[in-house]
Amino acid sequence: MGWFDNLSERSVRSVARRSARRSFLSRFGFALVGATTIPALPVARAASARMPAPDESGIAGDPGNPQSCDYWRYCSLDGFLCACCGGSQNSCPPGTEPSPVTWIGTCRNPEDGKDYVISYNDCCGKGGCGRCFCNTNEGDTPVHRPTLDNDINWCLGTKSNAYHCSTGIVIGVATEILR
Amino acid sequence: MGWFDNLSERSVRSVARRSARRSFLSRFGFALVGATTIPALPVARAASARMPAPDESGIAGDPGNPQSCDYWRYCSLDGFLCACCGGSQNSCPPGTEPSPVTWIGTCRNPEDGKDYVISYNDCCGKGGCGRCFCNTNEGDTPVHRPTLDNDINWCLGTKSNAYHCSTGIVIGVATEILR
Amino acid sequence: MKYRLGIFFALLALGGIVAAELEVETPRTATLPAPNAHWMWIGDLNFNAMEASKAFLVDGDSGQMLGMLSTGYFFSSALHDSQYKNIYSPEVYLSRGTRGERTDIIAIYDPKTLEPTDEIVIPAKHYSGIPITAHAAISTDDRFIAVYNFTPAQSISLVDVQNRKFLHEVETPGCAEVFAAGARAFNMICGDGTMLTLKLDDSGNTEPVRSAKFFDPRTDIIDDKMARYGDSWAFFTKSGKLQMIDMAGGEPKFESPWPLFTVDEVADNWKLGGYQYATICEQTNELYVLVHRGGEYSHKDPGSDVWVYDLKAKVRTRMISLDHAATSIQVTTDAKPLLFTAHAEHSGVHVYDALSGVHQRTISEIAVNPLLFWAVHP
Amino acid sequence: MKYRLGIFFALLALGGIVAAELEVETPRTATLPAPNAHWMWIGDLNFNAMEASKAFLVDGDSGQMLGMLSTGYFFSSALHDSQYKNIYSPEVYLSRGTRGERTDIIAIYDPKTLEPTDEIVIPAKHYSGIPITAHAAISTDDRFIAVYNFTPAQSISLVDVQNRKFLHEVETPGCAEVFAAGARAFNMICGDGTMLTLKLDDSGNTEPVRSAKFFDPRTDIIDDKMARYGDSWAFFTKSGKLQMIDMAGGEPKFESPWPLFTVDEVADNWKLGGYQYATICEQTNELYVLVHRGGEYSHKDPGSDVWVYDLKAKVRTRMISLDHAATSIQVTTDAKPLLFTAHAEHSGVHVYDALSGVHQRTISEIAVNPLLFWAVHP
Repeated sequence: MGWFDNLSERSVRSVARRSARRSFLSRFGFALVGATTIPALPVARAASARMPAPDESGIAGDPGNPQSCDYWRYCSLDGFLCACCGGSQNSCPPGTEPSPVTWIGTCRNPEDGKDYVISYNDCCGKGGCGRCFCNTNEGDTPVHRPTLDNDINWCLGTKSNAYHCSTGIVIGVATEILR
Repeated sequence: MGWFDNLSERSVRSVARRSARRSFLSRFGFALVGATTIPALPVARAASARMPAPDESGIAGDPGNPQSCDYWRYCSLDGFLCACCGGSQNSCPPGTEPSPVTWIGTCRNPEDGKDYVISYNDCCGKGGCGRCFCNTNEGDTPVHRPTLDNDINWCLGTKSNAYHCSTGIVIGVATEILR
Repeated sequence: MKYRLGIFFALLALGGIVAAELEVETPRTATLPAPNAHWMWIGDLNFNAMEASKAFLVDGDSGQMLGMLSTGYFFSSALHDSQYKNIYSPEVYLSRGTRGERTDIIAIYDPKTLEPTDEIVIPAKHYSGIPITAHAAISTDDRFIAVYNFTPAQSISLVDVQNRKFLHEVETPGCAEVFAAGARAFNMICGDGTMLTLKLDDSGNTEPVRSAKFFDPRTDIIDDKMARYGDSWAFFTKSGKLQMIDMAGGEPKFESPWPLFTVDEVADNWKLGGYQYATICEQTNELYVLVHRGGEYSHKDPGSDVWVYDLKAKVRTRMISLDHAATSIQVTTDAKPLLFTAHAEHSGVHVYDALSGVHQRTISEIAVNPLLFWAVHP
Repeated sequence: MKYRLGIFFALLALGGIVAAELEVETPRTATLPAPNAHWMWIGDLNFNAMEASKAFLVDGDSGQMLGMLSTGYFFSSALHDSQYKNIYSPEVYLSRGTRGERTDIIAIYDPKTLEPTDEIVIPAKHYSGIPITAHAAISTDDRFIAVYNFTPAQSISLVDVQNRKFLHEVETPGCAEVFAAGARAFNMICGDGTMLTLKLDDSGNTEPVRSAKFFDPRTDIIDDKMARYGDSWAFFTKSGKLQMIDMAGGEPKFESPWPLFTVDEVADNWKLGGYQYATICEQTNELYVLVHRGGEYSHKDPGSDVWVYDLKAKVRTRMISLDHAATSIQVTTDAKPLLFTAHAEHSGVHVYDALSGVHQRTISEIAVNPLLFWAVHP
């Protein structure tokens, strides 16, 4: 699920931000596959076990505030942030069901500099949460290219079609920017 | 149907306005029955036949703008004004059904100085109109005195229970202020 | 490849921390921790879109939203049993949203998962209107639920909670709202100034009994806002008197009313007002009321202040000037209570330390039209 | 009595007019006058409360709201037949609002009374998402409606309008959206850069035909926003080229794309953007597009300007600087067209003289999230 941009200034800011990043990417190319072989260290796992504060991801190497639209995983999101609704960046709020099919985006983790494939699983079965609306749209495509389209209500294959909020789930390191 | 006050200043203004009026009423009493025998003149009827402008009632002797919460008939209203929704002060918007049971209020027509009994028929069968929310509450009573309670959804006895907007319909001259 | 490793080690150097790759995740659904007394529910009327009523659960200490229920058309509030094992939510649905066949249910939710676990269909007559606390009640022994109906004929739908079924309807002409306290009984306020008592046997059968007249609806009417105080309920008259009613034995015992406002305050136009203007903390025996200065029919106006009364001594002990005007207030049930406030026209709720009156935090974007609170009694 | 007459005559003297008593009224329901080309529909997504989708009808000349439809869950837009005799509204309902059994229908409304007159149940697969014009289409001869399904399997539900029944589903893997024009046919855009044509016989049977590839989805993808132009449709590429497609014969005929932006304008980051950024007035052969300056993924950003192109000469003729930033625009179909604009995050619509570009009026409080317009073709 995704929706519209509530920050007119965002577009102005993003011109600068994305231009910088594009040139970086075009220099180095998009493939970062080799890096996937470096294992996650125990410290990362230990950190994720405790209850994270609202303004942190609770995962080592995963910087930022999951209740903020600026959190790196949300680069192609369009909807209410589940982290503001009783869930987290990777879990649905109580009583809602994650959609088994999703749209995906490719977002850069500013801490390790890697591009990750993010699955924006919608959480389904209640009305709209109404909090932390976020609309970023990097890589968002039209309805006829659905896999990367954040305008679709992805509450599909769930008990209920009703959209509540969106998560951003790490499903791998990007081997290329998806289009 | 009725709802809450969107003007905090209203209460301040109404202290003054109502105090003045109360002393007037207590001097002369509430009964204005005698006046009912004076017949409506043809000029009034002719005027009501043409299409009224949005800012006028279209009825002679009925001053004010039915799209404004200040219109005299709306003294005990609480809801969306049907006059802003495709209806008028006394008709429901297309596709909605007037409730056969209503709450009533007693409002003074500033032109003839008479107190009229106003029936606030809700219009039913569509979702909320969302325009011209108005909340005046003169004479509004608790849920256990329903006849004068504008908090109740009066879409009762209609095909659908859904509230769309409220009208203010003249049903007679008041013989006393209703409580 | 050279470039890529270069970036990687550059980042390692730059960040000074481990740049381990993030683990692959799978989506899951959160459940709630054990409830505590600083959790609060608030209903969203969403007046523009009443098909989409909601209830939000928030934590007053962390300021976080914990979860939400979708509660159908023009919802008032939900009930829960004394152990907070089940949430019972009277909900109305139309088969085509705003038209078609109407179905009234009591939806049952698990308070830990917020999943709907069951529903009980009841007569399609439930009160519909601006949310009131007394639109339904659960008996103190968790055995029965009574739902107030208005068609405009007035009646009660009785539900057997244990067997999860609708039992029967009791006609209650002239009487409205419904309260539970004490014995297995429900009380209602009648427009003529009396109270109606419905004592239930094990099958939910009842012979309603009328009380003597305890208020005059023409001179100083009892309002439809009230606050529970153990086996009693505090009611309020239009002029600002507190009428405590003890319902421990089923039938009401009317205590002597006493004024919340001095003569000077009345002259100065101080009034009770809002959609939920009274709340009682049983641990501290304190009544909190939302007050404002306004005219005769300003009873829905937002309040600027909360005045606090010692219910034992019947005196005002504190006056809290609110940072944000409010139409609804609620205190939590513990010894260090929080005071929640909301303004029905503004999204978000505010949390105050109830004892000091100091504003603690604002929980923003909670409900389009936050209207009625109900406390969690864990 | 003396006092009363005194007041009465005092008022007569004071007002200088006849103080006849108002007549007793009875409530009634308004119907609409004959439609005109300056009427406009706008859908309300109400993102916070999508169970409560609505469609508002407004009069661009008077600035009045004329009426409303309630249109279920996450509605896109309604269709009407060529004579504006019936409104066909694809709607989705869940038996418990946001849960329970899903039922998809085409609701049929009388455009004069706005009453629901009938409904056709269709497979519960209709596209759900941010409103798009091409979620459904009615054939030019008013005989069939095609509804785009996404489950995520892609298909079309075909409805026989004349007999008011669902016929059958056609699988359309890889193809989305649906357009009607010309012959009794529907076209869809496929993600691989081709178009799919469904020509229907009298029973609604069809053998879908794929076109050659007409765009490259990786280099300059065709967008899902478009504008009808008689038997043709104007489509737009991400880089800002106009791709006109003639569908008069059923299968698409692809005209040569031409750029809407100069090289300098592209360098200056001018882009198409919004939820409904293109609209064509057939009487004046003018294309209106909503533009803004923004980054690569600013395609949903509001537009500050509307640029007008002569479709015959393929040149820009006018540039309108909007008084209010907009995410959707629509021109009326007549020779003196009005330009309607809306911003999906702000209630209300704005009306401009399309030829002069001068702001005429604002119609406030129309929709919580006004998102898609559809013009009345009377």
